[in-house]
Amino acid sequence: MFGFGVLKGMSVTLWNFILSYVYPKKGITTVQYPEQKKEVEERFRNFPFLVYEGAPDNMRCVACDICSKECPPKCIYIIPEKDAQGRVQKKPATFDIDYAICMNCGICEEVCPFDAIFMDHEYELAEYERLSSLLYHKEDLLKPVEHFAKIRPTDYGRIEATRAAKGVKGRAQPVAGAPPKPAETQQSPPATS
Amino acid sequence: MAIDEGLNNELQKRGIFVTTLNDLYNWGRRSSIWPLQFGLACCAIEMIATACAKYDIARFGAELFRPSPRQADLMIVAGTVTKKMAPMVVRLYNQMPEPKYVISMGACAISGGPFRDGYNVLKGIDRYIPVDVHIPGCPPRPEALLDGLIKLQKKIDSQKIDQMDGYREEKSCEYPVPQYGKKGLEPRHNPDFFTPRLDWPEKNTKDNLRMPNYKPAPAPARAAGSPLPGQAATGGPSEQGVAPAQLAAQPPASEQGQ
Amino acid sequence: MSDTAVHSQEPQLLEVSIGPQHPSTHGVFRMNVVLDGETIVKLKPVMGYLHRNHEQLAENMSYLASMPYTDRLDYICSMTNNFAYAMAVEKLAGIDVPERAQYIRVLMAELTRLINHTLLVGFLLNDLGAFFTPTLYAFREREKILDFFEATAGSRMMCNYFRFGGVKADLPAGGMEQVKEIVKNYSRFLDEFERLLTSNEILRSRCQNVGILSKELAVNASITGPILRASGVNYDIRKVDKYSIYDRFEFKVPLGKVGDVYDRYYVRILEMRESIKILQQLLKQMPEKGEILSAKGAAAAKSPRMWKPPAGDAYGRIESPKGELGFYLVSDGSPKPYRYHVRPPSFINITILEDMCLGQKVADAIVILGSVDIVLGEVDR
Amino acid sequence: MNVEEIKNDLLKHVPGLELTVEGESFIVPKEKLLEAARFLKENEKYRMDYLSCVTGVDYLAQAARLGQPGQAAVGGQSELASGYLESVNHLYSMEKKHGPIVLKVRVPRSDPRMPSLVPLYRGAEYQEREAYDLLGIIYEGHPDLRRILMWDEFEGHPLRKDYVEEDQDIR
Amino acid sequence: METSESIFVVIKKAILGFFHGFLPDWTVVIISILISVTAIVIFGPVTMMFLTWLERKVVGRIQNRYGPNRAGIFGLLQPIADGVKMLTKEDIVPRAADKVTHFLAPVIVVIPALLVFSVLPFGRGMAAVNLNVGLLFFLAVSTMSTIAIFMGSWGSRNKFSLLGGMRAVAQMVSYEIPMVMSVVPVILVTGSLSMVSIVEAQLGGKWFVLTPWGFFGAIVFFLCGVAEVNRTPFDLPEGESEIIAGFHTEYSGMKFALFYMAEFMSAFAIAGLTATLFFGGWDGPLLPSWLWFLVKSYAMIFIMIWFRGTLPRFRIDQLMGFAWKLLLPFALLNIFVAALWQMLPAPKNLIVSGIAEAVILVIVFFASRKDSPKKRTYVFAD
Repeated sequence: MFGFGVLKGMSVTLWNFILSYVYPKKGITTVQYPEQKKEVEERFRNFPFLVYEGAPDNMRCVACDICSKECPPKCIYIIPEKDAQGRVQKKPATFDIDYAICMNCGICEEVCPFDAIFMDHEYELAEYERLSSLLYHKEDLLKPVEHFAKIRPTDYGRIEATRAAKGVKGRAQPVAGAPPKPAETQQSPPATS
Repeated sequence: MAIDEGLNNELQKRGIFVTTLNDLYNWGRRSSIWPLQFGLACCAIEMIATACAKYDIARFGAELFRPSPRQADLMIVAGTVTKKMAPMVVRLYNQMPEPKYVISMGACAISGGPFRDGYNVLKGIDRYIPVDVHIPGCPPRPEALLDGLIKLQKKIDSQKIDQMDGYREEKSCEYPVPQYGKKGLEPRHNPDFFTPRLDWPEKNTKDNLRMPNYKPAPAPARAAGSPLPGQAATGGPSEQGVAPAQLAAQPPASEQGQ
Repeated sequence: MSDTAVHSQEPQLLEVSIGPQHPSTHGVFRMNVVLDGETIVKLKPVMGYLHRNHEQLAENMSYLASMPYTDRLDYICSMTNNFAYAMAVEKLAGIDVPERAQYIRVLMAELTRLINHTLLVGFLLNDLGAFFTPTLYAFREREKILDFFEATAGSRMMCNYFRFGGVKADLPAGGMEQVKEIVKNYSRFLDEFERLLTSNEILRSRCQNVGILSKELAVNASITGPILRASGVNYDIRKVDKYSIYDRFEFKVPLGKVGDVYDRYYVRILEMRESIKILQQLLKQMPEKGEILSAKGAAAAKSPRMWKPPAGDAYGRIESPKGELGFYLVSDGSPKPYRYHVRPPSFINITILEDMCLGQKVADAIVILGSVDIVLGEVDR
Repeated sequence: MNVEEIKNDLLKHVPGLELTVEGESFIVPKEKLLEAARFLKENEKYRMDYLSCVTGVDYLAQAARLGQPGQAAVGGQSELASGYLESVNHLYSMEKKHGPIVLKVRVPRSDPRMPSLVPLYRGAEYQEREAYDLLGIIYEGHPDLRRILMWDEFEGHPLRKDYVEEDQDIR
Repeated sequence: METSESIFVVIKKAILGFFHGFLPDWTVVIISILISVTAIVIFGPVTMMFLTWLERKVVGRIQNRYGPNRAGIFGLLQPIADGVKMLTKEDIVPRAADKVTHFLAPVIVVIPALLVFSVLPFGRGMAAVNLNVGLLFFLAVSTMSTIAIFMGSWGSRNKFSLLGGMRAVAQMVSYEIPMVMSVVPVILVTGSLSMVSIVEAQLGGKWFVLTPWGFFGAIVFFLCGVAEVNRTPFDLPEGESEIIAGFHTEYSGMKFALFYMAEFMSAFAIAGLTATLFFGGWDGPLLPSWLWFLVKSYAMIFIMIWFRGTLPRFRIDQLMGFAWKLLLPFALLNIFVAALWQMLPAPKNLIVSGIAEAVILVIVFFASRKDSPKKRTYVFAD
């Protein structure tokens, strides 16, 4: 029961202790959170946000309700806008996502045929109160396309390429009949370098 | 007897450090929060990752995870609180000494999250115990937990010793422990401080979402023998739930509260 | 002895509930233990504190919608859960998987095995009393692999990366270099871990001849995974079923002799070394370019809630780091599975927890539970 | 290991067994389940010593009348037509490392009693308790048939297709 | 250089001189006692605070991370923050608890921890009380904490703390004997129980640890000291991973802080005693005497913290086996070697006692071979 194994084990911890002072780059792996922030990977998905081009009014979402039906925990709620005669418009009047329920799975981004909803990188969303402050309404969700281009350049490049290929202008109606192939799940060419 | 900022800065320039007793207490409680070693599910792994080398909760003085509730002053509810576990969570909360705080970490602890439509999942822990900070995410990143901890520290800083619940005699800090009932917990939530949100419109309730045989609260009793909604689906692809067009006509339960 | 009431029968027996909140029950798992002094007389596990009705939810959602839920089954190895579920649905619907996607799947599965075994050793030492140091070394290595998962799948722990017929997206630009870096450094980390632990006398005396599991009882109690192999039974589903492309890699299956806690610990270290061998061969054989989602797979992913697999039932199983993880699906032709059942390895591996713990000390019961490696998300589903 | 070969062996060795084959699996009457399983376990050729997975499935009346999804309609037993509970057992062999033999046992919903496989396979103990807890299949001969996942005072079996959920407030 | 050597002694004399002028003699004696007492009562908790900070920083650095560094520069104000927080915590007494013992336990556990400081020779002429039976006093008083821990565990009526209490009693009693046995060679060589004379016997670099019997005696003594103080790898009484928090499961707020303080103060006392007995107390070349004592004690403390960061915990029966079957016989044989060393003249005694020590090591190694764990081999099937 002699302590040679114990001594070998202790040499490992001593080596780590010395390493943390002598060669901190390798010895210390801490990212001091509030001051230094590890920049998030490009494909990281936290919570969804809606995309608009130019003015917040000109949003890509057409209230087709596909994402609300596909969402596994059912945390998206859309009421389409109605004009004077009560005809349903291609724009959501209310678009709520309950961030307290969303499971960050990214399925809404995959199935959206109009590239209107994407997953954000913002993660500092802790709140003191739950029922109202974690229910994000349309105004809180809307973010410009530039934001999406900034946080996810390669995905933005690929989606713009497919949109240009299909000739989809900002607010163009989808071609009648065949809904355009959703961007995400189509045969995505191998990631451009 | 707060000290106004200008005077305070002036004195600090001259090296005189003036503080009220209240600030000293708050500083003490803020910079040495000992969380309870209490993890429920996936968020617990992310909580342990926060206590590890890369995100290091020890910098905030909070790395001593106390196994016994008597010595802990922060309960991080990390994971899904099921109905079978809810009484234990409330009993643990009662056992903690008084200036205690609760962080509900992750979608499951806040609102039942992705599992909230189950028969055994509690729709959020703030039904039974008061929660200070909610951290959304499933699971929230370790940085999000640290951000939540910083916000809790700000909340502690703003507290006043005499107004805090913990130190007032008359406020008993014993929260009633729910009992196991036939189909769920009795009482379903603690009416003193929790009122379920009813403004979320009927559309997204469990009735038309998925559970074929969910009996909504006010709905009239279903006529006996009529086919259960779920069962008509063996034929064509009649997708479960109510088509959007049909729903748009029916006004939502109450105007979407702004 | 009912679960809720805890009362002592004979005067000198001490009835203790090592309850849902306990530093080393790896989550909300409870053991009602009857002690005579320090030795255990009776031990009844109580589960269900994390029963999140995964199966009822899955039976009311489309097939793809329950893919993110499988991440939360065994929340330490989310990729292997996706792998098992994707394989079960592919067997049900007859979807083929292209070449490069198979390689990516095996790459992810083996990286997850590394994470799971490293974390297990860390938590086992935590139960033995080492003040978090091995766990923190394990998490330090895990962070490197999680960065790679975050870069490819989008989330650290809940990857939701597999689709029926392939994977969601290809590796990112710097993905291959990241994997090479991880694989290169991992064997050096394992040497450091072994130097810290394997020859440590206290660990040896605490783990040897504790919680011995005989071969016959292990097979009869349907134990699978490293625990079975530590008892000497050569049964590794990667070798038995040869699913996916595991037959293209040659690797060994380490077997123990005695079947106690020390064998289970060391068999997992050897399995990690085998996984590194697989990863090295995989990095050499992997095709540079190729499609990652087969044609039928893309059709299924186009609009998940309309996609209907043919009626019938199928049982797909893989060798997850904890044992045999299987999915039994019954489809009645509608977009929702008629019956969705998970065969979790941890749930069945604790059937004989009592047999292993009888006569041991309280401290040993905690260590045996740690060596059985249960994760409550999978036990209670 | 094709289905026909197993069927003939079973019919030969287990007296008085009427066996119907559905796709890859065998429908075994509940009286003969233990004998069939013992034969498969002890027979030299099969050595099925590993019971991998026990699943309870609930087929409601409509599903039963139209035949189990994907299989022939259940004409014959009339009392089964009013919906039945099924227990699916996947048997493997660890010794000979060969594939699954699937035994299915069906019992009417009115009388969900079924022999338990625990005397042969210890591994079935928790899975049968779970099938009892969530689906209400009563396994006779099970040493300790209690609820495993739900609390004891819970009533009803949640995974049954006609289980009525208690109304819960929404958020 | 001389003044820094005995700075504290000079201060005390100055204070006494000041009071001597207008107070009668007997009050001056009381004042000198008061000065020593206040010095110790201040030094005790301050070392405790510094040790909690040191432990969290060192264990943090072992685990490749910074320790607490936000509560003041380098986190130095962290212990003060802990103290302030503990003061403001609610003090819970469980309903079923035995009120008196529950209340008395933390008080009684701190008394021996402070009493023990009175005997430690902090520097030349700086031992508070130069008892001629100092060592015996130290060992006798330090066993009192066993009673306090058992009172705490019994008083709080909690199953886990009861288990912890049982373990504490068994462990401390069975580690007291090898500890005393390993100290006997030091007394045999110096011929006196007084701590100051033990240190004087080692002055001039002739530390006992350099002798063969001293080196292994120091190891045995240090291991028993760590077990006495319930620190890893012997921290069974408050084994977190098994029995929640052991004997102080039911203690919250200031009572828990007292337990915490007693543990760290007795840890420092054991480290100080090891430094005194085997590493030559305040003897050292350049630095002032009291600084040498602190350096050596903190070296011992670092080893204790290093243990805590690395080693897993013993099981209760292995703990007993280790004490009775390995440490005790070894300590007894060590006394013979010390006697040999003492009898023979200078050059020969080192060689002879060295050989004797080697023989003893071989005997004990083969004696404990039976129950020491074996290496394992593994089969690779495909």
